[in-house]
Amino acid sequence: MKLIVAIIQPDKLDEVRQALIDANIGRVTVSRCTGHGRTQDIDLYRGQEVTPNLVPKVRLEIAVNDSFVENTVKTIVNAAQHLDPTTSKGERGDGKIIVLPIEDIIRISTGEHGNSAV
Amino acid sequence: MKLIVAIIQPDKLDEVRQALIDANIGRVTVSRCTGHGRTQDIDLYRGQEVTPNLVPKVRLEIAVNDSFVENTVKTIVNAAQHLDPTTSKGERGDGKIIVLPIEDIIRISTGEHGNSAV
Amino acid sequence: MKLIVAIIQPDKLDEVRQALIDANIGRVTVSRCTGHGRTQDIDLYRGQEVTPNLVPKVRLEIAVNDSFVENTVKTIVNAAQHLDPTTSKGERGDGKIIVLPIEDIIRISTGEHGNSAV
Amino acid sequence: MPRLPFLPLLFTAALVALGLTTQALGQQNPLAPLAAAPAQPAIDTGTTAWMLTSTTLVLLMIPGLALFYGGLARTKNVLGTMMHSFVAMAIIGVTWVICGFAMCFGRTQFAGIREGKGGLIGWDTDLMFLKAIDGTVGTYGEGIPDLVFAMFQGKFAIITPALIAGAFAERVRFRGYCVFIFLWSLLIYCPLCHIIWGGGFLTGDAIDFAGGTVIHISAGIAGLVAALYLGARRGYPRSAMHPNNLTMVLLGAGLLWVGWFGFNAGSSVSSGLKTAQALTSTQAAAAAGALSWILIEAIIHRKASSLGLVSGILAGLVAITPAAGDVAVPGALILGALAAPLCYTAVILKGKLGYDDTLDVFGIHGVAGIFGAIGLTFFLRDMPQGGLFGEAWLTQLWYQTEGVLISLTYAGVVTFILVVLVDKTFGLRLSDRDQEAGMDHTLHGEHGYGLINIQ
Amino acid sequence: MPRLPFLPLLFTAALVALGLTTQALGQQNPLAPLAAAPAQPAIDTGTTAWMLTSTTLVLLMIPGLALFYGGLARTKNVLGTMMHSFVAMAIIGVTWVICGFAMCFGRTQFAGIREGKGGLIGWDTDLMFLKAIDGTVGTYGEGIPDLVFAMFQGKFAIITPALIAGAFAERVRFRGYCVFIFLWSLLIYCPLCHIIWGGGFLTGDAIDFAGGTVIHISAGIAGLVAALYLGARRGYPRSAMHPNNLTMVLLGAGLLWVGWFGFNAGSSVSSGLKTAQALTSTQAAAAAGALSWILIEAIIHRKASSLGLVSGILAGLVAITPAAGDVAVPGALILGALAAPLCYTAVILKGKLGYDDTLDVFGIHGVAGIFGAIGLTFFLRDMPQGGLFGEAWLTQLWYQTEGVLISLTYAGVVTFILVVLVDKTFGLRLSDRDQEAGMDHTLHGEHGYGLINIQ
Amino acid sequence: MPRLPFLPLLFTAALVALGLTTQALGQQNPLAPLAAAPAQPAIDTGTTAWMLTSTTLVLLMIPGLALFYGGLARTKNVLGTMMHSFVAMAIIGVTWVICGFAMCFGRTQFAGIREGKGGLIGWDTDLMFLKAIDGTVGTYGEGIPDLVFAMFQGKFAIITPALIAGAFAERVRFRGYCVFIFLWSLLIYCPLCHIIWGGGFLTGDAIDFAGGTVIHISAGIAGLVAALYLGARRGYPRSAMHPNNLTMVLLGAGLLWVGWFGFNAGSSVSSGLKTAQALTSTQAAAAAGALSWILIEAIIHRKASSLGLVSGILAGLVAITPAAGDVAVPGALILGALAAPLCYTAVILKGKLGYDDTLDVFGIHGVAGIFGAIGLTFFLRDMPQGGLFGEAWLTQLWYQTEGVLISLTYAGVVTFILVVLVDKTFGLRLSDRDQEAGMDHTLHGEHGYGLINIQ
Ligand SMILES: Nc1ncnc2c1ncn2[C@@H]1O[C@H](COP(=O)(O)OP(=O)(O)O)[C@@H](O)[C@H]1O
Ligand SMILES: Nc1ncnc2c1ncn2[C@@H]1O[C@H](COP(=O)(O)OP(=O)(O)O)[C@@H](O)[C@H]1O
Ligand SMILES: Nc1ncnc2c1ncn2[C@@H]1O[C@H](COP(=O)(O)OP(=O)(O)O)[C@@H](O)[C@H]1O
Repeated sequence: MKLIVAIIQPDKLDEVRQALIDANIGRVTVSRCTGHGRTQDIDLYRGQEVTPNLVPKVRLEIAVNDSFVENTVKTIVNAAQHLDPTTSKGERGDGKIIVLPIEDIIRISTGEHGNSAV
Repeated sequence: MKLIVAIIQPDKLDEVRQALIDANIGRVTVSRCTGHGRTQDIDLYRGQEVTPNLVPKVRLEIAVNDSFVENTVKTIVNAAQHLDPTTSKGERGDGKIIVLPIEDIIRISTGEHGNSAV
Repeated sequence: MKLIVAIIQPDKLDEVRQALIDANIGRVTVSRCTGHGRTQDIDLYRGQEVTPNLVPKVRLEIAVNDSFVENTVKTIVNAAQHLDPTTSKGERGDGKIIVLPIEDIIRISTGEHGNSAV
Repeated sequence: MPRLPFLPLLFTAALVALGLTTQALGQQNPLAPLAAAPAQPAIDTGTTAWMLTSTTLVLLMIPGLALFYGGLARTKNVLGTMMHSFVAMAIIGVTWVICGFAMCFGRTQFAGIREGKGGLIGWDTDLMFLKAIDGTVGTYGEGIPDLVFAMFQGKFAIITPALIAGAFAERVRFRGYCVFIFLWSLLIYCPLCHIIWGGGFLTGDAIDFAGGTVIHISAGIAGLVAALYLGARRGYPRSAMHPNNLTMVLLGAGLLWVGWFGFNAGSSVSSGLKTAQALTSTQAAAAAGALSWILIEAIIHRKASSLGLVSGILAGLVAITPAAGDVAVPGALILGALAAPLCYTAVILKGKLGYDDTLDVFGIHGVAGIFGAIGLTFFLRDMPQGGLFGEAWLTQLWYQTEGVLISLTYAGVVTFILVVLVDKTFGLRLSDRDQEAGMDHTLHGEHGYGLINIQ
Repeated sequence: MPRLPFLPLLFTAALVALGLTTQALGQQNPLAPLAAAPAQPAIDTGTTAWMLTSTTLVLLMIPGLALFYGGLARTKNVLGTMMHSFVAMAIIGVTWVICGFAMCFGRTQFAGIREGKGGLIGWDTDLMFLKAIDGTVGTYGEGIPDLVFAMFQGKFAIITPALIAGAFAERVRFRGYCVFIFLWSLLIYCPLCHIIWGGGFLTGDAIDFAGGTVIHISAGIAGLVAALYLGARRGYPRSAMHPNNLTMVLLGAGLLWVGWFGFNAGSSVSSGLKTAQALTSTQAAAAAGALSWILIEAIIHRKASSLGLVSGILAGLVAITPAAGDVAVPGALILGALAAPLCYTAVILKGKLGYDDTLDVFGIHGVAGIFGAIGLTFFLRDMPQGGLFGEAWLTQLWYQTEGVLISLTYAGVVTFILVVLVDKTFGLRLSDRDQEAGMDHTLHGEHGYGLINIQ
Repeated sequence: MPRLPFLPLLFTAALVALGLTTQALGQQNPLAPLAAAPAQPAIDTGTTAWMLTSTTLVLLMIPGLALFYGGLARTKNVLGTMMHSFVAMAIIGVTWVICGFAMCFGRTQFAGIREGKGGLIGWDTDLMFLKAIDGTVGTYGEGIPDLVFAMFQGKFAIITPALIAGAFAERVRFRGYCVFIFLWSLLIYCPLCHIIWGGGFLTGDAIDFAGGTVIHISAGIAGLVAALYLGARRGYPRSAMHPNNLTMVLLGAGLLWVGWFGFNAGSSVSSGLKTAQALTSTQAAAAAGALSWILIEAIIHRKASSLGLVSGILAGLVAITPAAGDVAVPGALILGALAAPLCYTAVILKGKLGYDDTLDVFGIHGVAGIFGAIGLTFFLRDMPQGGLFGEAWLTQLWYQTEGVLISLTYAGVVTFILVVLVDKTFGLRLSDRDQEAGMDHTLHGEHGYGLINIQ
């Protein structure tokens, strides 16, 4: 089992979740975070342009069985890109996906664990 | 050493923390998150019932030495269940526990690392 | 590749980020959390002193290539300590650093993965 | 920003130029001398004091509305939504003194649609910049300086377009919105205001104590039309959209209630019995509306929501607005108590019909406004000769209905034209991508709550 | 929800029916003609203006109180706590016009407990729905329409039960609470109000300028009793419970201070010297209270908390309430400055005694109220014949004490009965599990701050 | 806390003692009898009503300012910043009634700097504790109790030091700040107020309708000086510092606008034509300021920020303050419209110069205040004999400039001395480490938003 941690742009949250549901990956945990990468996001402050040190992002955690990993990652990548038609690539700041190994998962309601609990 | 990540219902936070302390696992990191599983939690909006896509949850992170893992997990499961007397099970939405392997831990104050730093 | 999770005192965030940037580790994800360790932080409530059960902390996540791990950890430790001149140590509550193994990283914008995506 | 440094220099120039012009204009102001002249009617300091207070209270409704709407929007749109109310203060605040007042309360134009009745719009070049009334007293209300009346009315002109904004919240471009309310105020509000209050052809017939027809119905229908034309928000209704801050909504509702006292009681343009009666019925209707809404929710859902309570308050307040000074306590209680379920139904229906009147401007202001305007006839303090169902009464009922219909059709049609126009020219609907990113960031370059991020 | 679609149909029916009844009732209204009649006393527009303003200002205290209490609750209870204030507007707002006013200011009943003195409660069927005073002037205050007085007093009736809510915040069921304040207002507030202000047997004896005895003491003791009966919140005092939003608390305190000007200065039912004196002492006492509280904190903790500052403001305001018009600046400063340490001690003691008066309703309103009611005798502007410790003075001191004691015992006992009654029948205490989940979600199906979640 | 339990005991003692003293003092109060005497001028209930209302409205500006400043600070400093406004209510609220009023409006001292003109400061021992005016009427304004005037003026005295706080927000120690505003108010505000309004040597010459010179310019320059002396916040300008809650800022601005009506219109100390004119120009200037600011932003950044809008409102309001009653609508529009770009430039310049006037107190209040005080001469309703550029006009222009210069230099110099003094003795600048940790926690032992943590 793997834990897939994806950091994406807030405005893509809905799309990504929809895409995951369509790929029937229903369960996910979401949290706010602020990140620093190459993203630029300029704010106004009394007529001055301010570049915040940290930019709001959204963090998804999805625990999946190994067989699902590739598919999940692909789904997220596709949904989370702000596709730029010219270069068929996304934008800076679109985010990262980190895959971590899981040793065990337990479903609290039933106490069962392992793959079946994912 | 393992990192135990538990996603539980917000209303169980106090109980779980109490239980952990009783099992003298004092150190823990808590954060808000919103999750999607099988939970149902209906809101009212001007007389209409609304089912939010994401439900507020609380996320616990506990780094423990291997010997503690089992005990910690059991403690959380017991404390976090909304026990349903008929079936001695919890409810949907009670949450998940994910166990991750840790390579090293460092205590910032002293710089020491490894088991002693947990 | 490793995922370095650091829990630090909020007032040290700026310093730590500066230190990381100087050690050219630019990319980082930050989120709020509240923690419980040995920290003490007393509040006033209508003339009574109250000790909150959980203390606000900040959580940093940094994915780095193996070669960077040691350096990153050292940087954080140095920057995050509330150095006490007498004992050249930090204070309680200065926080923890947890190092997790990463299986893979994907950069969403390009889809590339592995070390180059960090 | 190269142009900035020069600004200071431009100033002295500007000042002198403008100073001279204003003075020049001032000269030929025919009424100016009056300002000093003692000839004019005496001032009633008491009435003036209450009208000044009312003006201030109605101004308080703007931030109130901003909080009410802002709190119901999603986090990423909270500022954009509040801006809709605040910018109305800026835009209409300026147009009103320049020409708005003249168009509402100037000499009536195009009279004679009906014999012995006024026309469609007012005008008086001297009233531009409120020049003619700068020093006069008692023209629009006994014993008060005319400027006070102008300012009091100005607040109404400001809040009306701001009300509309709720209908297409979270999906409108700021620039387009500004142009829209600017035109809407001149082309719709001013004529309606003149027709019903300012000496137009319905003045004196239709009872509209504090603006049910002029304000709430017109805003309600305008909102509905705009919402239908612009279509739903991205993701509506599939993904649930949560109010970002209900405490803000409650506070907003509180300020609205407070301000409404100025709104209704002030509309008596006096400080006496009528004022007291208006304030009393306002209080009674609001309370009754709130109570009946939460009772309905309690019956249907076994829960009473805070949003429900404040929606009930609003329904009650809107329903009593046209009736405030003319119905006694029982009537006020009934109007308020019945307005709530009516609006409640309207909101549910909206859900079923599936169009996206984001904050239920029509569902609440439109519906309650219509209900109040017509329902008031049943509870008039001074029943027309012949009582209920008497002839005079039926005429009154017709007048009311007429007022409602005119306001609905006129505001509806012209709004539609405006919306299309503005959307085609300046662009009104916000692109899906910008909707995703949120108005605050894309349109205003800000974030409402720095506090939820780390810095 | 099948019943909903039918609603509209029911309306016309309802309207007609109700319209007819109201009109019918209207007929036999003996005083109605007066409304028109010129016979009645002239209106003083100035006084009326100020009383209208005061009424509005006191209304502003309700959202103010909602913010104050709401901000001190925990995040999961913020709406539920605010609802306690808002729903009071709805419930008492309705009952007051129906019968509350009649019970407070109607002809006194059961007179003769004391020779030459009034009775226990007022009543006048004509005053139901404020019918008898719909058009009258000057009965309750010189030169003002009686309705204004009724509305001004109504706000007091609304805020008093809302104050109690703070004592058992975060652990009370909404339904039970609604029933409770409904009964409390009729069975406790109305009699007390009548006894001390409305012509009852203490009227004219005990000095209670703006409601120290009637409002703050009764609310304080009621809160204490209820808190003791319901017991502490789950987890109290073990787990620390943080105010969810202190900025809200500060704003609330600000609005309360502002509203209090209407509350105290308005109680002079005039717009003149007494009014000015009341406003002045209010201002002075509030400032003194705030200052002395933060000084104490500074001395003891080397820190001055914002909650401390606003608690001091409140303590000062409550203490001056019964005295407002009757003490000069020095007295006001002293009362305010001494009220703070007194309340401070009370709050600390509560902590030691370990009962859970959640937001210190007794600790602040009760204690400061009692202190003010009795302490004012030392600073009266017009000292009774014989000065301090003179005979007349002692009588006055006794009157004050008597008022306090009566209010304490009557409100205390009846409240206890009510709480038990309501708890047994409708249920007042919130189950532990629901407390864990939070009132907002379980009772109102809402969440205060959508913003802290992602959507 | 051992000393606490004893408090109650001390009370009775304290009360008796104090009671006796106050009474004793009361005896020798020469004017006290007047209180009763009918001899004195009649009260105009209307004017009194409006002045009472204005007083209340200006009080509302304090929470308004607290929200405005507080929302712009960072999350960790939100309470500390709000406290700066609230504690001013406490401190100046007390000092004002004790001696502040006497120093501003007492008999003028050190007269004769200019023949036939007043002096530098006022004094009247009888005015301490407002004793002499406790019962008098009409001394400071026709038909109003003198206490009302004293309270109205008191609010100005409270808000002025609170304004300064914005300049060194987020880096000042609470204790030092309290001492600073206490001294500032006595040593700077009182003299200036007396000189320009209270009978001092500029009274009658310089036009300062509602306090451009006395309040905004003095606060602006004081802020600048303090900011320069204290230096920038830690990390400024390197790390971006985000407003923690812009919705709070918008609400604050709304309340400020509302309160400003009392501020300006109240300054006419009447309820008539001047009042109406002042209110009108206030409304017009605020709207114009807001509009012109967002237009500039729209031109330069293709975006209009909400902070920009409210900054424009403020700029407009400040600019019109000295002119309110004396310029007509066109003048008001122009002053407001030009004030915005001027402040805009000032803010940009600050950025370039790199000093840290945290919330642009000088950039907005200082600059707009100066502009208004001088610019008003171009738009006077009653142009001095000879019109624009006439001799009389030039004298007036000189009077204005003189007022500005005196206020700038006097406030600037004395503030500098004060800041140094306080910083050396009590400590004014907050240590870097405490700045990192945040004022709320280190100075007040609190956190603004419990809601963003779990508990
Ligand atoms: N190495 C990393 N460690 C932690 N977080 C990262 C890392 N790289 C990227 N992120 C997160 O992803 C977000 C988007 O990063 P982005 O700018 O798209 O990365 P890149 O510049 O590699 O494309 C960043 O704001 C940050 O929160
Ligand atoms: N596979 C998963 N990956 C990430 N988060 C999960 C996963 N499964 C459950 N969760 C988190 O746990 C919360 C409770 O889930 P729950 O509905 O109890 O899971 P289940 O339906 O498996 O019992 C969810 O809201 C979600 O936040
Ligand atoms: N074993 C752990 N598991 C999870 N979080 C921890 C652990 N140890 C420390 N933390 C986090 O680090 C923060 C600071 O801890 P600290 O008191 O400095 O730890 P220590 O007492 O080991 O020095 C705590 O508030 C908590 O959030």
